[in-house]
Amino acid sequence: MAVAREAEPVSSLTEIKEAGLDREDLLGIYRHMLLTRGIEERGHILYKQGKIPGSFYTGRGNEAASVGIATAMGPEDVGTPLHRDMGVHIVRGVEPWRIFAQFMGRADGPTKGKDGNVHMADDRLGLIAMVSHLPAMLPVAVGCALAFRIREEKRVALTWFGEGASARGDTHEGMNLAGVRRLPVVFICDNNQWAYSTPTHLEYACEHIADRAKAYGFEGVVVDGTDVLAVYREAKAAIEKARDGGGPTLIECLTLRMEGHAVHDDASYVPKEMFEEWAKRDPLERYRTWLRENAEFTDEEEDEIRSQVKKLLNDAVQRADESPDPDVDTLLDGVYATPEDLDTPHHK
Amino acid sequence: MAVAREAEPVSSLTEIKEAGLDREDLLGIYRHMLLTRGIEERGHILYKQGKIPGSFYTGRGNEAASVGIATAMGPEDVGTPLHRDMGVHIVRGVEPWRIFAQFMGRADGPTKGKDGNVHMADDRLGLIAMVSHLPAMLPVAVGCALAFRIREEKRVALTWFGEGASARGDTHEGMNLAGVRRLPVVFICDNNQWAYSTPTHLEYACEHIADRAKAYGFEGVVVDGTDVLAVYREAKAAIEKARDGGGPTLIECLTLRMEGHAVHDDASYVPKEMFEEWAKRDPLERYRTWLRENAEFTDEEEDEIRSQVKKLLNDAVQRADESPDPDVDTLLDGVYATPEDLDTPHHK
Amino acid sequence: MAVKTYLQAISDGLRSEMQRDKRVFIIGEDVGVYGGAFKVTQGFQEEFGAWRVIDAPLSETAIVGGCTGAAMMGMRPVAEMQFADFISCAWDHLVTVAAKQRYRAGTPVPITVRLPSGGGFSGGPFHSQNPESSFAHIPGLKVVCPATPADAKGLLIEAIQDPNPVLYFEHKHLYRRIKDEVPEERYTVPFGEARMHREGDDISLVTWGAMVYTADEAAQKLEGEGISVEILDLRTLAPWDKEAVLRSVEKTSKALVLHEDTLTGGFGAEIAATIGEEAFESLDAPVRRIAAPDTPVPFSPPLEKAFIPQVEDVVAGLKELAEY
Amino acid sequence: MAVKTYLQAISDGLRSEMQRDKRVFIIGEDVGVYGGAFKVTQGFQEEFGAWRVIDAPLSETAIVGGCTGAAMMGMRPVAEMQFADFISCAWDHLVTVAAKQRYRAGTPVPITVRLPSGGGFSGGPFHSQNPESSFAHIPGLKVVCPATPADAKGLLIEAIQDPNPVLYFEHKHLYRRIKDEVPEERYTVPFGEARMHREGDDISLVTWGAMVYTADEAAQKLEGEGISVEILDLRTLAPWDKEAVLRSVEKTSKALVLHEDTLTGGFGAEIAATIGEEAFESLDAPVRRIAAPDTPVPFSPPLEKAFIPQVEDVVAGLKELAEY
Ligand SMILES: Cc1ncc(C[n+]2csc(CCOP(=O)(O)OP(=O)(O)O)c2C)c(N)n1
Ligand SMILES: Cc1ncc(C[n+]2csc(CCOP(=O)(O)OP(=O)(O)O)c2C)c(N)n1
Ligand SMILES: [Mg+2]
Ligand SMILES: [Mg+2]
Repeated sequence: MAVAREAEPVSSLTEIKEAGLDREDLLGIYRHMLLTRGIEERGHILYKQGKIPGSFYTGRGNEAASVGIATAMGPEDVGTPLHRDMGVHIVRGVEPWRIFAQFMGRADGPTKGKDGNVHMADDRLGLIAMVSHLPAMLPVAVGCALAFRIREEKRVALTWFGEGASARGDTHEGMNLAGVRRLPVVFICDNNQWAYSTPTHLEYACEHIADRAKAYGFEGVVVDGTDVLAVYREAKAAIEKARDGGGPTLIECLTLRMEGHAVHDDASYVPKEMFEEWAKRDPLERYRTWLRENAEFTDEEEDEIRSQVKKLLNDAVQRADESPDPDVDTLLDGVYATPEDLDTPHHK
Repeated sequence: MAVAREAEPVSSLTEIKEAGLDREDLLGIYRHMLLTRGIEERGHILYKQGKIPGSFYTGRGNEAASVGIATAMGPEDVGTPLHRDMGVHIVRGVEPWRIFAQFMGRADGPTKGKDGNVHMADDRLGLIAMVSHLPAMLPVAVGCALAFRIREEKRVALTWFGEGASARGDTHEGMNLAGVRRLPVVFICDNNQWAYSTPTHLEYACEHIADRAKAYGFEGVVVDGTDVLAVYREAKAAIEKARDGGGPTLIECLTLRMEGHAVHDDASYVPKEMFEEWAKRDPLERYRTWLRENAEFTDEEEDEIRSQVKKLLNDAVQRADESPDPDVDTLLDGVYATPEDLDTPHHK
Repeated sequence: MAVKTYLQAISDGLRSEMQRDKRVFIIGEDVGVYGGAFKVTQGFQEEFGAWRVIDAPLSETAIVGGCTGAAMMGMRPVAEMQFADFISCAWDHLVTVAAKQRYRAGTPVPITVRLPSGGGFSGGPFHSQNPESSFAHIPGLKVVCPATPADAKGLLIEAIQDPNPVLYFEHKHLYRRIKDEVPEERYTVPFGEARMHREGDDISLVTWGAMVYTADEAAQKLEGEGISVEILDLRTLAPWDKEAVLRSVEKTSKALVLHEDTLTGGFGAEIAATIGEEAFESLDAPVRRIAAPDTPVPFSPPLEKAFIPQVEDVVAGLKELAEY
Repeated sequence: MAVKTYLQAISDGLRSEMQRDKRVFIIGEDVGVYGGAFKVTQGFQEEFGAWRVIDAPLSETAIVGGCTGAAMMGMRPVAEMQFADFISCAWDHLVTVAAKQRYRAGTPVPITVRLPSGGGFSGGPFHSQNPESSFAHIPGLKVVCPATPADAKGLLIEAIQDPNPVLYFEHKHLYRRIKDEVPEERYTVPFGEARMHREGDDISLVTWGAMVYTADEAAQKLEGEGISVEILDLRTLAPWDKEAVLRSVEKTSKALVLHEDTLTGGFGAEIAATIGEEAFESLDAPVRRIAAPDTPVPFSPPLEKAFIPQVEDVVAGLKELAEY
């Protein structure tokens, strides 16, 4: 017995125009999804080349969800994306070469080699760098929303968590505070059906994670996370509701994690048929088909976007590789902030 | 829109007999409730006499809930009662003089002066001593249930938490694990409408705490916590369900905390009318009336119980007061357990 | 200058910062209508409204995590733990997010967590602890332990304006017992500068918090016996004033470190180890540590008295050193 | 005797205890079907079933709190943290419940928490930490940090049979790198007894975990220069073998304490302070501490190398001491 609403797919160009996207936006979304996947594919190659230290995680299969949500964010909104949400960084405009530099632990990565992987963010783009501990950024995002509420700003905080992380107390405390105070925050569950090797029925015992929204006094919605436009439409509605004082929403994006937990994991515990089934719903392919069927997407347009993205990635990898390792003298830098660090518009 | 079932009151002697209580049990319940209240009233006096160090908490208004639940427990079941649940200790059979000794920090209190208040339990009676941190004992109880499940024992763990403590991550993690693994545990929310000075709408934003059970894949029920027999019946059903492999239940006992948070608190933040309204539903008075109307409870019987309880309390206070302060040489004792500590049937 | 209790000084400092700086807000359990378990924020909600004096759900993780997010958005949150002991429920957010975000990602987290700590009134194992040592070990956190009303105010204001996460331990046993002059105007006390509580020549006694008064009594007792004790009140543990300590030890050539937290792995070990390492040639005696024994804090008054270092214990330790 | 990796020794020890004692079970994230992030429990679920090798939800609090309850009911739970870093999420349950229940209420809590810890492979700030010092400060907990395969097995079995909560830190960098002889039969290594890793006359080097090997390399280098270093591998921090350390220092009259955790307030301070206090008259030089600097663990290889104490750092520290 599901409690949360289950979202319908977007049927037509008209519908999505009403939700706020014109044709250029639609092509932009395609470009962002392609870039998201491309960055992670290149990352994988770099990893195999021994250029990425440590481990390496991707969000393959989650491109529609991450790009769809981020596209719905307003310029002043903030977010705390996780390790499957590269698309959020892309949509918010981080330069790809900086991401590769981050992967490689170089001085020009957003964390300057202090942290790795997608443990990064550019706060000038309204993003906050994740920590490993899941989902510690969720209460942090609730705190951002609290600040907006105190200052009566019309801004919204977005925060992501996996269906595995839904089991942690942080999820509960954050959602509960947000519900009690009707804070402008949107919770996004990246439900990719696996938490490392753990299947959903060992992580939660209700039908949908989104069903839990009711326990906190707000609405939940389940959306097909391979359908970028449906994700966009639901996110847009939830964000604007929050902006207008309507309180939080929990959006659950259903996908499948199309690779192992990280690069070392062959995911042999995932039934083959599951991969096969979800491969048919590849978010890029699916969106490409939609564009062709509903928005007269041409071969020429597609080729152009593809070659732009390819060039961008080639240049980015090269530029990142030219970035030096961080100077060892920076080891001790920045443990504590200085008053000048607060010299930003935020902190006046 | 409530999700949880709302329990009806118990209508007749026949009904409660079917639920497993004969007339003698019914009088025993009355006696236990009287004793519970009496201990806390005496404690209050001792506190005013300067005989109780630190602070002092009572569960006035919660006697029906605590006694009703504990009466439904089987001899091999275990529980982690909290600071409003004196009735659980009483029903399980702790000697009152030991409780007074505990309050006074004496050597014969169950914690031998190492801890105070109702931070105590006699584990031979199947109870585990609470810590202050709320509701840390909830995941502990889930762990007890896990042990029962692993060993395939037909035992049940019961655990209490306030509606304030429902906001903590421990509540969530514990319930989630119990739901996922269908463990034999019954969760009891002592919803006394205040968490110190904080009203319910600042602690949670759903209608009933019991509604949350659905989020964990099991059932919730709201029961009038001033009605000892309804509480008993619901607890009995939930415990036997758990014992039979039916998984957890969340029982929410609605009451009002009839005094301040602790002895220093005059509860001036609670509207007077609220106290007045709930005073009319005093659990003892209510049960006494039920016994008179449904079980031919006589003046003589009542007098006898009252005088027994009075004598018991008088003796208990005196005996406790004769208990010495702990020897200062015990300060360093018992930080670490020794192998002999595990020399119990449990640990073979 | 007005004489104020330690508690009033904290309250005044907080109120004046909230009046001066709209970014400052307070969040905690029962801080609003009730004015806080110890009444530090009494009357604040009337003055500042329910969105700047926020009654939180019973959720230490949401409180500290929420403050972290609000701080990143430009606020200056002050979280109140009902008792310092409950900060264990927000340990992860402090050590994982707040402490590391600046180093990892360049994001400052200017939050203050107020922590009513310490024993002496039968609070038992969960209402008496002094968990400052645990936090002083975590790079990225600052740890403050005022002993006097004037420092309580000045250090609180400094904590709020500091661009980092600051754990502000206010000792409950000083709340109403300690009164002293407190300037009316706004001022700050810098972190990392010990306060010379009492000058002396024979032994350096390094301490903080409520133990400053225990140390003082012990020093007074020994005065008659011709033993002159210098007392340094560290005031902050992270950062701590190594220079002042070493300077004092170089003068006296003997040192005793005293704290109310338990001994093994307590912050006194860091101080003693540092003295041993950096003032080795000046030392005429081993650096002594006096602290609570390695047990939880017991409830019963005689046990608690035996647990918390007493004046006699300090006197004995100092005498031993003097005779060394 | 069979030669085994450190990881295999842990796995063997755990398996044999589970075979011997039905009360032992393991719970953690991905320990079942997957065999654990590091494959310590590979094949266990097939052998022992899904109720003794339990794939837990992503819930460190429920895992540790749950183990506490199961232990009280007579089980011998072994919790696996996926990385030691995530134990911060269960800090409260360890320090509040497990550590204090015996003292307060007389209830033993025989649980073992396995903690894959340590850096050296670009794990970054959250997959490289050595949080043992934080726990060694908490009365009621025991803390174990094996360095050799034989100790890894013997200390794990001892941890499981110990009637107290034990934090068992297994160093990830030793998992597959370190191989040595491990007895086939069941045996235990007692807590609180240091292992003499290398005898020497000039300087006592006290350390544990992966740093034992760094220390060893440094000692070998100095051998040629005529400096004889004695290396004590503490093996357990709580309890720690004070007597062995003092005995060694009395012989050598110089001491260096080395650890991978950060310096300030690290457990090295406790050891240095104790040596300074109790072996004062034997010391011919200040007790030196070498540890990671007070920062989070950086990700990039050159930064991480600069962070973790290296052989050269130890060589330099030892030389300084030798020349003192
Ligand atoms: C508190 C915590 N415990 C353990 C881990 C180790 N870990 C990293 S990712 C992961 C699985 C996460 O699953 P889910 O939340 O579903 O996110 P997904 O990786 O599937 O996107 C685990 C257990 C962690 N990051 N944080
Ligand atoms: C983790 C934690 N934070 C704060 C407290 C302080 N505290 C003690 S009782 C209480 C209110 C509890 O409310 P509720 O859970 O409703 O239980 P009640 O006292 O009303 O029975 C608070 C905040 C605590 N005990 N534990
Ligand atoms: Mg997942
Ligand atoms: Mg309540």
